[in-house]
Amino acid sequence: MSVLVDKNTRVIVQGITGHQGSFHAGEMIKFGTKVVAGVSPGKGGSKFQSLDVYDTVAEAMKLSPNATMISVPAPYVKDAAFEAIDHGIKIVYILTEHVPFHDTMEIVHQARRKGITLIGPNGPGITSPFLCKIGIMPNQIFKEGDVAVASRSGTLTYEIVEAITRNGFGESTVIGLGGDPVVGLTFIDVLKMFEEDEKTKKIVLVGEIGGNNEERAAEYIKKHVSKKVVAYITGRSAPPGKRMGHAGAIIEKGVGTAESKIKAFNSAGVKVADYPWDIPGLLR
Amino acid sequence: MSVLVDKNTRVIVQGITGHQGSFHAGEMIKFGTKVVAGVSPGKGGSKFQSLDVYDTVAEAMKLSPNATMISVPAPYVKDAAFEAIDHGIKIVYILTEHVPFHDTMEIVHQARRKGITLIGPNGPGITSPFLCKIGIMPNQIFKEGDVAVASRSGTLTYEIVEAITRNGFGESTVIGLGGDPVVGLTFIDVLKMFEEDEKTKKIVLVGEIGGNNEERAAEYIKKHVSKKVVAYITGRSAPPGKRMGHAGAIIEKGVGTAESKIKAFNSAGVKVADYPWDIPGLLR
Amino acid sequence: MNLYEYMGKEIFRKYGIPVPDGYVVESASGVKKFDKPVVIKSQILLGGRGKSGGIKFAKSQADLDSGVKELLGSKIRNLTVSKVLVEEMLDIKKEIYVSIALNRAERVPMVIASSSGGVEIESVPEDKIFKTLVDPLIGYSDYIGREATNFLKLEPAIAAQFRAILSNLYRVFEKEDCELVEINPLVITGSGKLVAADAKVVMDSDSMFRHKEISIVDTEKTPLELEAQGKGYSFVELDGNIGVIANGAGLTMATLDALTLHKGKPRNFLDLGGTDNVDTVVNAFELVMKADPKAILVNIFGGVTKCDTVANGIVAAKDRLKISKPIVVRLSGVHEDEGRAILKNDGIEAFSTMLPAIERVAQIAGGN
Amino acid sequence: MNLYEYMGKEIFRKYGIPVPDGYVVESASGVKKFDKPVVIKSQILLGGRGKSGGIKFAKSQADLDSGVKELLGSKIRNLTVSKVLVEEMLDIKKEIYVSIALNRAERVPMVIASSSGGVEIESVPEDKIFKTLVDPLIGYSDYIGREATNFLKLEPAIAAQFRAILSNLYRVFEKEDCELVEINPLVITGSGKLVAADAKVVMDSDSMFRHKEISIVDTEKTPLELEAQGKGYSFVELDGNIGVIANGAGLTMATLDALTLHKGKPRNFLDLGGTDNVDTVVNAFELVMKADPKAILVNIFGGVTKCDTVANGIVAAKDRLKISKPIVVRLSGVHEDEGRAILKNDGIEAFSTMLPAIERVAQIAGGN
Repeated sequence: MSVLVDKNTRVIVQGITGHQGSFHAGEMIKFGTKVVAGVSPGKGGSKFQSLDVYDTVAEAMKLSPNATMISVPAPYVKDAAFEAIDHGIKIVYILTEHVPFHDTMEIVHQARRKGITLIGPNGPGITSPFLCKIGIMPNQIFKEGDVAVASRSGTLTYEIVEAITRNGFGESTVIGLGGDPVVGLTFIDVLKMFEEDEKTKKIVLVGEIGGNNEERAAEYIKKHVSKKVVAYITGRSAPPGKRMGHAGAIIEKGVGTAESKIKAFNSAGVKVADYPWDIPGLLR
Repeated sequence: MSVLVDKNTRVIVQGITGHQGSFHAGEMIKFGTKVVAGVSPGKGGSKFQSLDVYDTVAEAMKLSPNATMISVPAPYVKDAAFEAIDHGIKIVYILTEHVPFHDTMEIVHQARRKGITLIGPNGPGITSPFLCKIGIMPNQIFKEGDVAVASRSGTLTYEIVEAITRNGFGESTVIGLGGDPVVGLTFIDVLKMFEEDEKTKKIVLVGEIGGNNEERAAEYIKKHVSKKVVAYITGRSAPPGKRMGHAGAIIEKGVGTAESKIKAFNSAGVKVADYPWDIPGLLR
Repeated sequence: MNLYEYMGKEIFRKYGIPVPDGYVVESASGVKKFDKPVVIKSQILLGGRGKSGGIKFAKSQADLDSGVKELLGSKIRNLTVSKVLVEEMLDIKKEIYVSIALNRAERVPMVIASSSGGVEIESVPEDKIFKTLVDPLIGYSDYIGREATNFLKLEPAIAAQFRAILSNLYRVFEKEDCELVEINPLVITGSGKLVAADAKVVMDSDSMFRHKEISIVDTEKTPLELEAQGKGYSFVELDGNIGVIANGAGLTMATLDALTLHKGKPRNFLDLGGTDNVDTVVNAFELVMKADPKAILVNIFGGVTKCDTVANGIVAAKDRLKISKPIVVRLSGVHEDEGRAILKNDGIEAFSTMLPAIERVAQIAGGN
Repeated sequence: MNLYEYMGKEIFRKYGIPVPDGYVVESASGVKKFDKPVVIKSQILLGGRGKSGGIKFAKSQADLDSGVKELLGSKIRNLTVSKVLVEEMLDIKKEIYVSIALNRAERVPMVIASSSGGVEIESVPEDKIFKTLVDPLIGYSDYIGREATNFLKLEPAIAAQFRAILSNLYRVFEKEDCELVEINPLVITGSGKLVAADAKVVMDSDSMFRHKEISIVDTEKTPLELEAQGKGYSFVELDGNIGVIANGAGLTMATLDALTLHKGKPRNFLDLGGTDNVDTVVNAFELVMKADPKAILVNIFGGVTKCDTVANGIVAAKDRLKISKPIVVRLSGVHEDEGRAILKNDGIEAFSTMLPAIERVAQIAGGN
């Protein structure tokens, strides 16, 4: 068992001939992901490794994909996402950063309307070792196990996953929500899945300043989550009004502070680590 | 039992202070319909009979309506429909004719997205004698019974319902789909409901030239409808390319002829009456 | 509502869809100096103008002058040509097809394209036609254009132009409330440009309140139909001899159908609508009388339209319009008895069901 | 990305939202002839300009000239005023509030309105605030305006103006890719007109590829932050003494947090991003060195960003930029061993975990 993706996940890569698309498609294949085709407008008929590259998702549908990684420049993301959604691809992961959030809003609501799971934009994707990886997480940090991780960051997630693995645990599924103010998945969405997933025994949430995703998750955990949840929140030292790298990581008018999130988690019985490297200790 | 509406249907009328809105609201109340409030922008605070009139649907929501009749001028229909849909009113009936079909397309798809049933535009509404009437069908033609009627026309429906009643039958639910090329309900939609409805034993479909709603219904009946279905199709004598009153009643490029519809129904075992007054005979 | 080709092309131009250089001429004096070969196209709302002689080619000033003169004022299948469009002759390498239409069954816009242009799309095999539905809550997405050009196997430079045109054509469809926008043929010229050689734009007549800039006389309608439209009636002229007035589009159609099955020949379709006004009835009679029927059938199922009002209207019409033709009436429903009494007083018998009324009027008009 | 008030008002004008008559002045010579009482408003991106002396009133030419002169070039909380907006003084009867903002939790636009304008909306009690969510697949519907004016209890003539403004404001929000559009106050004048007395427009900086006409220097950023932005780095200046270079926004923030918990004072946030380029590292060092830190911490978790590349970058930066300040490095992940060897060769010890690196650099910089 795993969340959202497994051995039956058949992935296409939209933008497979781009710098990022090709590199990460290769890494995904190494990880064991069933990448079945690439799509790159204007590059139809070419090859990526042994895979066919098509001009359109429509053509790639003959390979029965049920997931896509979108790695196209930000101005083209909305179109690529609608293309995937309209063809009924059930999991749409957007790697691209700097997607205008107005575009993302439309993608989010269209995906929801069509019963499609949107992951990202601007996150590292999803990994279920060693069933399937869609995204850019480094292959070598994973070990199969029972800890599920959901995070708003990229590299920080790897840091924490690596620490989890190094300390003798393993991961069931790791999901990066994305660092933008508008993304497809909330912590609540993934908590639901983690709670239902038989393989997952413990849950790690990696939050950051900005918005109230963590506060809402804390409320949800109180009522609906029976599994052990621990958390780490970054941005404690961030000044208000400044975007800390991620478009979504900003304290605005007192909303989205680390203090508020830590307090919310504590009140839900969720232990919050002071440092990333403290997470494995809290999992014991 | 009945279809879509019953004694628990609580109706508001958007446009209740208009000529049509007020007349038909009065008739609906006489029929026994639970009309709970009126909405007319700018007329908030006034009364219709004993009912309060509000400026907005938002205010009328305190009366827990679950259905609305929209009788506002065509340019304002889309806004009124979105207002009702966004407030979660489960049945939206649009009386107005001449609504631009681009507006109706949006209303249809937004209603579907939100799980709302759209009836009309440009149809006579829905009547379940004597539980609830939303729309403009004459009160005096009905008798409670087991015949369900779905029709693309108005007056012709009354003609047929009156004949059904006069011949000793009665009606479970009568639905007017509306005479526009784009409307909320198809024959298939209502056939599903009629097939499930315990009270309905026999079904009458009143079709007309234009589109392929009847042909699709015939296919559906073959596979999914166990109850007796009879039909009448109007427009046999209509010349191609001419709109016969209803915006939807037009034979275009050979599509939508009466012959095609009659043939389709016959092939599905549905007897098609030559004249409206033959319908009761076919029901025996 | 059909727009003339030149109006469609004006809209195309506004939305960035390439059309041939050209101008509209309404009288011989409007012809400009000849400077390159041109096509002279009659502006009428009919397919197959070419075959009917409505299109001429000019390779000289003399050709142009005489061509315009010949076409202006000529009749093509009963329609008088009052405008011609003079356009540069295109260097046609290939003709393709593209349109956007309402898909009634799915209640969404549908994009249609084919590499077989210049012929009716109905005559093209299904497997040569690209069709895709567009989500009306989302609108056009660029990938649709990529799918289309991929299907049509257009070379990259042409494909890019096609995608721009399709995207703009969708804007026309959406912003101008169209039922159909069709470019047939969309020409690939010798120099590799895509140009809309024709333009078929059909607007939703119910949307005219937001397109006040468009004013068109629908020449598919007869003068009497136009007059009726102006007075707010749904009215269609037919070629029989029985004038028909009924209420409700469905009931009116059913009346025509029943008449026809009884060997009666309806002269018209007229839907009185839902009315409670005597003058509405009188005006309807006025229209029908202009069609000079042998007899008139009035078929009313009273609801919002009260039978007594209609009866009063019939009496008033007979009187005001001095109608001597036989009038056969069927009244049923609200205020039926009152209506019947009013008519009886004026010597008109009113049936309460359709069949005898239809039999009677068919019999009266039968000697046609 | 915050727009100056005058830019916001230009946009408002374009979208049909009434704004006061006025003009922008960049030097004393730009002042026009005085003809009615005016307000002179410093164009800086800060709230509370009035309280900081950034707004002056003029009832004569002399007032106007001296006001402009005083404001231009003046400093308000560290920001230099380089432009002032001279605007007609409004006859204020009442001030109301309206805005549209992204609701992050629901991922939809939210309309906010209140009859208490001219103060921060956060200070208004919740029950005095109208809030409603807008469906991004549908956009604005007019009923939202009716609900708002109903809530605000505006009289009909004012309400109609408010609805038009709200509808246009939504168009600004949508078409101009805004995070926030706010009119506070929206003034009801003595003659019953609604006028946007202020304009706060915050655009999504990620949308700038489709708003090439907008060019603005974000004065909320320091000169060094602007330089970093131009070079493609996420960079924030802080007030400590430890320069920080890390990869990934989350990891960089976590590095700052951990430093702070260990009494270290970060001088900056710098996210190296995912890179495999030595120059990217060198340029990052150049930026950090301009902030003159006491020591530098490099914290890399290698993935796409390879540890050996970073190591080579550090060595190159030390050399090219002649860096003598202590550099503390943590390398983990892809090509960690190679990276450590490269650094060791240059006399730099690289830790493999965060904690010792943080302790070390905090200790080095501790004497601040």
